[in-house]
Amino acid sequence: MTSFLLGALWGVVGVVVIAGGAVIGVWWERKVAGRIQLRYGPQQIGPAGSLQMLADVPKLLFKEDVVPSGADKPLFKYAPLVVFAPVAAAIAVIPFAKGWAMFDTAVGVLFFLAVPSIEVVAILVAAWAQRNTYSALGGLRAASQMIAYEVPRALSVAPLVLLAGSLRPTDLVAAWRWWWVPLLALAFLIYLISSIAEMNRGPFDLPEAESELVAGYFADYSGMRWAIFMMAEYGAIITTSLFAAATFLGAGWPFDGALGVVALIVKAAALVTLVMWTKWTLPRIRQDQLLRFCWTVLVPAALVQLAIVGVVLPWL
Amino acid sequence: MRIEELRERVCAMYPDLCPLFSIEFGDGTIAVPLERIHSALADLKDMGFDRLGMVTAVDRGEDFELVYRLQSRTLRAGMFVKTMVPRSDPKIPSVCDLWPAANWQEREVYDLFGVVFEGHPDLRRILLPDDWVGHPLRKDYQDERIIRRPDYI
Amino acid sequence: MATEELTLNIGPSHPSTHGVCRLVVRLDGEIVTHVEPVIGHLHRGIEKIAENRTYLQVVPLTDRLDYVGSMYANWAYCRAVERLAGIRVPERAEYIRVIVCELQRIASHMMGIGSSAADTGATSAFLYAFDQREKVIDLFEALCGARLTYNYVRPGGVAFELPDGWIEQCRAFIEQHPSAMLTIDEFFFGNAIARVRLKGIGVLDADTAVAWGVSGPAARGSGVDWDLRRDDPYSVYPRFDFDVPLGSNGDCFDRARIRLWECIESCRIIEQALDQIEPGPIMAEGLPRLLAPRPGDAYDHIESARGSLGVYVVSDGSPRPYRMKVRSPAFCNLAVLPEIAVGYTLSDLLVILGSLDPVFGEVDR
Amino acid sequence: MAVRDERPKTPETVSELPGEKQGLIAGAMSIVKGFSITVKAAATRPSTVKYPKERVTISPRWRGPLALRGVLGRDEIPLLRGPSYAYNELIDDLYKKDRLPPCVGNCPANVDARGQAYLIADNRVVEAYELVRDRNILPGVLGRICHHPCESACKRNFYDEPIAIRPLHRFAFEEYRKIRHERISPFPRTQGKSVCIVGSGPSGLAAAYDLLKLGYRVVMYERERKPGGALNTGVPAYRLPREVLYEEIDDIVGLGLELNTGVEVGKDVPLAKLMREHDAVLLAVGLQQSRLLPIPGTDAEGVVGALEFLWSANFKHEAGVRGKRVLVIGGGNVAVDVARCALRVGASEVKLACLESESEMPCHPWEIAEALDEGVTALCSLGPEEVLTKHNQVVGMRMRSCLSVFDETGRFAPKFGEETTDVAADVIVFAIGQAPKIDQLVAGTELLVSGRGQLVVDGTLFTTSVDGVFACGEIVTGPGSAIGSIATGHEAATSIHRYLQGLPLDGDRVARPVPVYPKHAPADTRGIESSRRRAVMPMADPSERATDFRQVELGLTRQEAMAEAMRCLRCESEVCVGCTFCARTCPDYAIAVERVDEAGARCLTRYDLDLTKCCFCGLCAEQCPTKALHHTGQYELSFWHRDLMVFDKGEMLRPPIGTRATGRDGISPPGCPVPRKEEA
Repeated sequence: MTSFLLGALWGVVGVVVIAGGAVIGVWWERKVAGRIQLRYGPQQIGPAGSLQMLADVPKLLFKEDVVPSGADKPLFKYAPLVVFAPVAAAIAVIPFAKGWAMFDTAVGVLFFLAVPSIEVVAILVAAWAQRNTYSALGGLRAASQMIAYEVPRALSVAPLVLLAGSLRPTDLVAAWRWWWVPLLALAFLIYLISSIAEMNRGPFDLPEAESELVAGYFADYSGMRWAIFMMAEYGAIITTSLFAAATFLGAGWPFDGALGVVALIVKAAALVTLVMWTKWTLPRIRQDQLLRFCWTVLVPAALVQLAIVGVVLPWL
Repeated sequence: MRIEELRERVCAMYPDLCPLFSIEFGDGTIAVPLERIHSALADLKDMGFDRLGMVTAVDRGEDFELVYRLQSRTLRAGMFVKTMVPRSDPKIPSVCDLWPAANWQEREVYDLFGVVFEGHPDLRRILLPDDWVGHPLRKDYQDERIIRRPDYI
Repeated sequence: MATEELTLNIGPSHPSTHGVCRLVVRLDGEIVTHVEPVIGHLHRGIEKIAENRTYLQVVPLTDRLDYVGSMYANWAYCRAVERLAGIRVPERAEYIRVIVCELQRIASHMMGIGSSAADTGATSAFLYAFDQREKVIDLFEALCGARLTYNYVRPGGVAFELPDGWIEQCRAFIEQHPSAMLTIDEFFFGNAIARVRLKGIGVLDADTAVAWGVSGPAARGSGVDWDLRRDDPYSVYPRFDFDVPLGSNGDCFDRARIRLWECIESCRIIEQALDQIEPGPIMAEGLPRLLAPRPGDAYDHIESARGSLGVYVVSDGSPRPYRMKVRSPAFCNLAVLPEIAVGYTLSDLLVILGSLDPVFGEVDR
Repeated sequence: MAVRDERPKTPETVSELPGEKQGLIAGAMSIVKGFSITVKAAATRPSTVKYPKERVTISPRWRGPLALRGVLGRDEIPLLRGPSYAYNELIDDLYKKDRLPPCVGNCPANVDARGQAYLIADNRVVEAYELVRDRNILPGVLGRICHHPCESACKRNFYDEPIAIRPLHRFAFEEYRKIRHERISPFPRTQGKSVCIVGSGPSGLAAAYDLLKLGYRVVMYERERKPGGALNTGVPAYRLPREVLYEEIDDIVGLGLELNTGVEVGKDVPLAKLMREHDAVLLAVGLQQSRLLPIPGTDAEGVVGALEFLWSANFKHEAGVRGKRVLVIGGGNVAVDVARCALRVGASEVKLACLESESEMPCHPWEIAEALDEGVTALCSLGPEEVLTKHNQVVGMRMRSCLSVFDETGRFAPKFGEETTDVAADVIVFAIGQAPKIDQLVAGTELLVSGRGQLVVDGTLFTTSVDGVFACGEIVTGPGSAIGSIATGHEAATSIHRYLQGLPLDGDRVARPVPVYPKHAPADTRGIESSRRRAVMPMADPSERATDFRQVELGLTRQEAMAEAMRCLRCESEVCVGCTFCARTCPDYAIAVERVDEAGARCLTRYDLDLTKCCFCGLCAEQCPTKALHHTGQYELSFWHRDLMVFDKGEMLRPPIGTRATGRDGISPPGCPVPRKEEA
């Protein structure tokens, strides 16, 4: 019973962290994009526009909840929640400090790779529910893309597991040494690229390519339901970055304790910024090119990385 | 190419149409009878007028004046070919076979003037909705939604 | 497995149709098997309205044709009317027209490059281009008080004298513009992703381009060496030294990148024009308020940012044109879309459409 | 220039980038390069503005929604009034502000024709007359003979036909004439000094009026028995009935002028004596002598000068040409006057020969047109070669064809051809210019006279070589118009005033601005409503009028004159007159204007601007003759109700600092750029 209550508590904390992170993330992305594009970004509300989202959230909350008449109503209404839930769940296994995660499980890494992938089902459901050609195309694109990029993503984490000898994220943090960074640079890069593709961010944002598919799989969503999609997207960025910061970049290293958590968050924030920066720097790739890139470049490269780690492992 | 040269070459090709070649506002214009318009345009294309600049019509009351603007890259010249199409039976052969560019242009003339281009692959309205009644650029076009302009200038 | 073609209706309200174009597309998976542009959603009957307006009142209407390059439509129309009415335009006015129209070419091409970039998802390149466009628009605002529909070139000359300090501002702009263009070149056209998105897409060969009446950068991208400024020189263009950039593959990459080099060439022309311009009148003398040219018809064309823009005006001697026809380059260029878009993917279709750079105000008139 | 060398060279083909490589590594490098560019961009200052802090400035030519500055019936137009010594400043000030009406600017004396039309339309005709008389001392006379440069500059030329300013002068005089005795009382003499004016022509009278107004004693001497100078002796009576002239001069006498006629200064009274008696002397003697050409035969019987001919025609109605063939040499206005007079004194045939071609003739086109109507034949492009005589009696003239009159720089340099023609004539009148004759006048004084018999005068200050002696009129300017002479009279009066007050003559004095106005092509009057047309001056029938000296122009009726005055656009007054040209110019018919045209109660009843239709082309404000209609700096045009987008008269007249578009009447929203002061 206590564990259930604790789990519920951590669940609430996780959702709050993700939602709050998404709010800050949206503001930060707008600032980053603004500066890249010779603009200021939000600047009117609060210092440097930082309270902009406080104004946006009520607006989204009070917006009319439009459901297209042709839509499959139950699916349409609940798909956003199913999109958001796995992302929020993924934060549970992230080792924020040495030996501590909300849900410290022995198969944490597997959990982190597998649970967010449920999102693809939700996206397909959302795309289907709208009865809209654009969203259908977007959903199909999303499905093919997310499933394809699961492979390099998993492969890129495998060297970590090899090195640490455990699937428990806290073990990964404990086993981390600084020379992992140069050794696993390629894996880190592959992880980053495939994660970006996984969460449908630019340059791999084909499912929602606004210039082709208007908004892809959430074309007909508006108001808070739409905001949940956005929150899921930003949540994915945050969990991915936190996971990468914790495992590839040594969590709180070189600090311990509370300072270590701060260091972890700073590293994660830097990664989040990098993800955003990538989106605003690069053009969007085409679907066939995207998949070709996955199978001909990323997967072989991940295998090469795995082989390298496998080769050097006996000498460590 | 200067217009006089152009005139000579056109006249050599069509001695009988030579008097109908006029030079006005710096452009050579040849008026061709309706029945010969397609062959004349084909000959001019062979002469080097590789671009069909525009096809349009002017409502001249009893007739529609069809205006073809040809442009040549090799001759470095442009010229007009004009022909009269009777309003009562506005039919003219299409030149889509010579220049595909005529496709949309002729559709536009059909849409706005109601001139039928025979042999056009896809003669439908282009700018106006398919269910539009009338051809607006005809001078006698009436529509109650037209706002009368004031008479004064 | 039984498959079925998917009919997708793109537009008329769609972020990438560059206006209100509707494309009826049949898709086999993501491959386009058939595309039919349905135009006319922005048809305002400008040619019909012009028949009921005086010659001067038509000028603001021409602004609304190609709203990304209003100066061109102004100028083409004014040239036709001047030809018809026998008006001689003062030299200073001709220089000002060349300067504003070359600036307009830059502004319009920034839109063209920017939309090519935005179609491929490179939003930042789009905004870098728009930053340059903004500077041109600011120059136009100082010149005539409007940012989009200028109504600046008038039959007989131009509406306003250059304001004080404008020439210096203009010089400052063309000083920095080529380097900004090279940055975009490196940033967008040099980018590997943009290259795989643009290269070999929507190939238009030279013969098709000529036969379909394609003109402007779209034709020059296919290697059709035809630029009215050089090949049918008008105004004071023969006095300037400039190159006409050409492509060789006729794909989206060439069509988009040719615009970038045309902007750099435009800077060259503007610089020469600013050096050569001399004080003088900007309006032909003794123009009546109501022009009433003698009966007849006149056609004139200029090289707009989209191709050869012609205006055909017929007068019956009254103060209102009897007929005005705009030979719009975007209309002719768009007609070739079904020829070049089939066989590419849906993503490419919109890139191809964007590389033709249609402006639907001009297509639909 | 270094920059030019650095300019990138256009490649042969744009398909390839320089140094381009294929492959994964090159692709990755290009992406890294992309990052470096975005990092650099993020580090530079954004090109947008921080909105509330760095306010957006709007260009002065911004085309915002329209507003009116003033409106008929509510706002008065400024009347151009001022003492003559400050008048130039007033005009110059208006000119610099671009608010000088073209009729005023183009008039040599800057007569306020706009104010005249305003007052006449308001049924204040006598006030109008007095306003005009301030700058144009003889409105009744000039209303008949002036060459009206005002009308040629009138902005109405651009729209349809110019305002009949000159006939309005005449009409105002006719109205004034009825009550003129009530309106005349001598100016109080406030200055102890006296001025003597020699000559009672228009320039002398203008100076006299100014000086009387300033409180000086003015004594005038005239050689002829009647005053008026060239107006009296030279202008044919069919154009100017003498009683008009005498009446107007009587008025000036009534204002305090001491006029001595029949006294020839230099003969009856020596100039030196006048110079001693008076504090200042003004010579306004004009040109007395016709020029002849140095060609053979000019001493023969039958060769006459224009002035002599006109004098005898005017006063004797007989010039010895009855039944004879008259050839007039010259293409100016005097030549046309001579030709028309010759018809009236009985010449059987009148020919006019001039060097210039028909289009270049220096006379006013309407004059030659009237003359041709009456039966004068014009021979153009012919230069006089020799007077053919028989027994010292003129029988004709040999003329040589003239190819061009002016050289490229516009100087007078006639080129003659080979061809000659003989024109038969019994009397030849030379009307090729006049010359001063002042040797008798200046005898016994120290006044300097140039070698060509001309008085040495400063052309801007009108001083002569002797302190206290001034000159004005045609003696300074050469042959010219009456209104030009009047203008010099005002200037000379200013000089005299400053001289007598001990002020420096030039100093802070402002020269009269000479604006250049665009020449308008004759407007296409087809399709113009008759109410917009200019009042037609009734004319005597050409065949009848050519026989006597009755007036040719018959004058406007009261109704016509009022209607004509209402046509005035009150240019540059910034008060909308409801001329409707904005509504007519609008391509979208967004403007509706209505006005009431009743004398004394003229007002604009409606001015609606429909912003839903407005396309912001700016054509209406561009052509607004009064500059009342202007753009505002507003750009945030959002309304909470569609009906608010129709601006009525009250809205149009509101100070344009925040329209109701902003939602708060009259108050700019925070951060809204405030229009510049002069715009507001």
